Amino acid sequence: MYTERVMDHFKNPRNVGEIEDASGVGTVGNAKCGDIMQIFLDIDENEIIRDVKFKTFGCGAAVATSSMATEMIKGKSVEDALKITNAAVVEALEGLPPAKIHCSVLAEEAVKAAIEDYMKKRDEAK
Amino acid sequence: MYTERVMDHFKNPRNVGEIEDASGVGTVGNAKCGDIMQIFLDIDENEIIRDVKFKTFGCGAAVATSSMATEMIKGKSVEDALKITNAAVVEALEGLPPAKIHCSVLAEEAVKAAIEDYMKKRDEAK
Amino acid sequence: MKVYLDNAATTMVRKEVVDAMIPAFTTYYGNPSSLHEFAREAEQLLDSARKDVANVIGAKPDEIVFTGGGSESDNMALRGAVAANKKKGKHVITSAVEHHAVLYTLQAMEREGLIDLTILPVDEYAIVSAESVTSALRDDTVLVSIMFANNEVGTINPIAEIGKVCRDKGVLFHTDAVQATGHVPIDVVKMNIDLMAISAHKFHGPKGVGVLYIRKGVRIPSLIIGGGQEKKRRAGTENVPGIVGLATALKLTNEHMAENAVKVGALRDKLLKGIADRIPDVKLNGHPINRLPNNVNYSIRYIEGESILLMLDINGIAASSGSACTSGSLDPSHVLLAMGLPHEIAHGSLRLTLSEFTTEEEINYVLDLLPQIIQRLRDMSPLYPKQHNA
Amino acid sequence: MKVYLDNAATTMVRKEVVDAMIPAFTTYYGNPSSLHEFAREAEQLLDSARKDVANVIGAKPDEIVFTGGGSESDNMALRGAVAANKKKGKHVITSAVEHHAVLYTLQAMEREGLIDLTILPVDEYAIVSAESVTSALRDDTVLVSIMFANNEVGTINPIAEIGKVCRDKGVLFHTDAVQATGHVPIDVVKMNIDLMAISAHKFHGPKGVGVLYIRKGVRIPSLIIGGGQEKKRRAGTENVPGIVGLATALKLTNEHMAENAVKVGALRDKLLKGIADRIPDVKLNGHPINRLPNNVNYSIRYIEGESILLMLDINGIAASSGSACTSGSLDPSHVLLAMGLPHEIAHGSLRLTLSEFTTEEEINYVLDLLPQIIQRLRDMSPLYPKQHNA
Ligand SMILES: Cc1ncc(COP(=O)(O)O)c(C=O)c1O
Ligand SMILES: Cc1ncc(COP(=O)(O)O)c(C=O)c1O
Repeated sequence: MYTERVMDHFKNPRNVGEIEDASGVGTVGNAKCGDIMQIFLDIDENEIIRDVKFKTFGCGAAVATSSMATEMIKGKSVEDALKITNAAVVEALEGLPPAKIHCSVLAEEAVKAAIEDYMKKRDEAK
Repeated sequence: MYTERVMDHFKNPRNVGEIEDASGVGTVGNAKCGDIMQIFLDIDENEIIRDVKFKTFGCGAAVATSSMATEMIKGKSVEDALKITNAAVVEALEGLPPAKIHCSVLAEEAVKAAIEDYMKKRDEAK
Repeated sequence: MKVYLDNAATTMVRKEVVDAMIPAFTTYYGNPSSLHEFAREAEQLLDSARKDVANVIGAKPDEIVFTGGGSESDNMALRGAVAANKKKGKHVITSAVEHHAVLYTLQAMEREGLIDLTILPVDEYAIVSAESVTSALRDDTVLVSIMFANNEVGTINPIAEIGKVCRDKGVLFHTDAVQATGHVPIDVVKMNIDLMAISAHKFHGPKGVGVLYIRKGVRIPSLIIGGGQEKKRRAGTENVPGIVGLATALKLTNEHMAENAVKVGALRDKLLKGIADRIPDVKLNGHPINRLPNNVNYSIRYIEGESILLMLDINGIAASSGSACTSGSLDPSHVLLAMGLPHEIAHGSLRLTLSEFTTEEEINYVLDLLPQIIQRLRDMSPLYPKQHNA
Repeated sequence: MKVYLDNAATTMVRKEVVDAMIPAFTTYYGNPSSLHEFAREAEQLLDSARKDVANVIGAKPDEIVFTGGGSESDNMALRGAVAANKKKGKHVITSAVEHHAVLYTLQAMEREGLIDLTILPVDEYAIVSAESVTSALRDDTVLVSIMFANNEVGTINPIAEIGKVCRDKGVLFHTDAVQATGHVPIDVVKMNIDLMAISAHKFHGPKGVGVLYIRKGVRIPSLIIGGGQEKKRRAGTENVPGIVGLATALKLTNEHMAENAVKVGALRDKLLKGIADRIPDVKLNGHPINRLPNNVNYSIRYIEGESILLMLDINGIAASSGSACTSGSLDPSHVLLAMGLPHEIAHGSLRLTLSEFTTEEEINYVLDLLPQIIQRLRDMSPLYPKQHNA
């Protein structure tokens, strides 16, 4: 049911882990629904995402979309990262089963939540 | 579905045919229902059934019950022949499928109709 | 000699079909709904079977629902279409010569108060005309169910015309194509068919597996509820080997349809003509031309069907009289009666149905034997006129 | 290495069963309703299969109706029992942990206005107590449907007690014995069962064929209407090869039931204990003793079921999480929720179901691999507590 791309990201997820003292952390989903995604960002002074890590509780698609999303934003500017869409994640994975599209939405939301967290911290620090 | 006995009487029916100037003829059933039995009796002056023949339009059980019924009454007195029951015919055939019991009833009725015909003629002749 | 001429009742499963099924029993045995390699293998078998079936009838794979046989497909189509259209009305049109899977189901639904039923008469050949459907249509008609080809007399209905009449009126059209599939060309799109029943064992596939074609956009509730199989249209673990067998058999039958129609048709015609030539007082039942290529059905006067079957059986020949499901019952065929045959003639029908495995030798054997058998039974019959008897 | 531990979803068809079916495909292929030697041969196969099945469950051959699978049997029992008792009432009792073939069917019937439904809760082991049935019974109760053994957690219900309660009250009792048949002893008479569903593919028989046991004297209308097969209880040409396969498989499973329970039970216990020993934060689901001998079901905290299955699959191990039919769905198992598990724990369940073909080597392989897999996924999980993580 999953594409090879999805299985590759599930088997060898990129950027698993946490970042201590992250510039921004986003957590979306809840255990009741069976998916929780957490994204950690390390953002430099030029607003470039220097590093990104994730942790995910969820199905194969949840892991793969998290992994793919982190790859897509690593090295990007915050501005560009904000433009990430769930459709782009699905496309990069060469498709997802219909019942699993919500995972890609979650990945998009996790990225945005982490960036928002970063912005909030940044603005508070000002 | 039929016993060997039934199949034997179907394959080699005893007493098929007609008797010209029969002492009594009985016809029962109708084509609409799919069975017609005709029994011809040759009865001597001592009221013994000297010969009996039958013709049947119908299923395997109809043929077999007619054949068996003629065998059972051949050589018997009219009085004894009147005692024939459908159950006795079924027993002699070692059983019939439930849906075919009505054929044995028809055979009993055909014998009785032929004997009645004989009696009527006999009484008229008196 | 053993001669099997009861192919309208059921067929031998062909070797290629058995060979195709065995791996699904013993190797690719996973439950397609599970999540592992065994399941994926089974799912791939399902997917490819679905495509094959869709191809043969001009449908899309999504429109194919696998079921437990022709009767289930008919029941599901009828109950489903009526339930789905409750708001629109409850008038249903069918014909007097349908298989009992359609006729008895609709009559039961009528008794349950679910529908108003119009049963169309047929002509002397068992044909249901598009005109008779048109004139029976009402504003509250929700479903028309007319069989593609008749199982007893082999008559083929003008399905494309009936389909058009229904589509124009916006009424769902179901056709029981159990006897037609694999034997005559079917295109569900061109013929405007909404629902169609298929059964594998009528074309050298396995028993107990069928198809309900459901046109995209037509939504009907399930007959069997439970797991989400068949896109929630038919619950129950998919009969993967059976489905593989169905698809394999249908593909093979379809590939050779034209050549078989010629080959089987020629033998059938030999049998048709041979009987007419050799046996007096017989009457061909069903349409002489619009007829399944493998069907022979004669009424043989003065004698009764079961006796003929028994005599044939004693000589190794398997045949039918009326439909298989009602043999053992005392009623003469409802199909022959609807065609206007008197009861006593309807009682004496003989159906011989060929397959691509039937040989000329077999037909010759039947043509040699049948006249003697008929004569023997006629000599025993009180209905047989004396002048013949002499 | 390939390890199949999804035997509750479906099983491999055993060689003896395939061998028994093949002649019915290719040699004894007649339609049992026809009237000739091919038909009689097929009918004899049916008769003897019917006797074999009846013997195993303590029934009479007449009480065995062959169907197109477990789901059909359940649907037929439920719809039939309710329709037959319309005059008496429309209250039906079932449990929260039934298979969807029962639960969804009854819920659909409730929506259709056909029944009032009471869904009994279960205890932490998924057991339905006879007392809870007793207190739910009403004067207008017409049917109780409680499964024999649960497909997810393997818990076996006190069926004989529930049967007695129902019989004493004169209420029909249906049990879905799809998971139990062939694995635990069943006696429909002693257990006061009126209706019982069986499915062949759960005991190394073929998919797409099942049984509905209908106790003599219990009359229910058909779900599939048409020909007079199965003494007019289930229309459709009988799936003779499938029925032969079902009976052969059931006979074999039954003959070796005791020895397999010991053999499979020992491997199962090794797996149960091995997981508990090697993996922290796991919870056994289902009853520790009243449990199918082949079922292992653990909740594995902090991680989600599908991920576990995918990792196992990558390593050649076929397993399940929740029931097969709902994998792909987003809801956690309704069974685990009914047993009181919180959602996030219900999401992380792993079902491993053995068969008599499972080997100790395979169990060792799973026990070696599983801890690593779980640890890997836990390391990825935001729910996994830090102290473990270090
Ligand atoms: C308890 C239970 N009931 C019913 C069924 C349905 O059986 P089938 O898939 O043969 O229709 C299953 C299995 O799928 C089951 O485990
Ligand atoms: C025209 C027709 N419809 C329906 C059926 C029922 O199919 P099945 O026996 O596969 O249920 C048959 C054959 O039995 C048939 O000939």
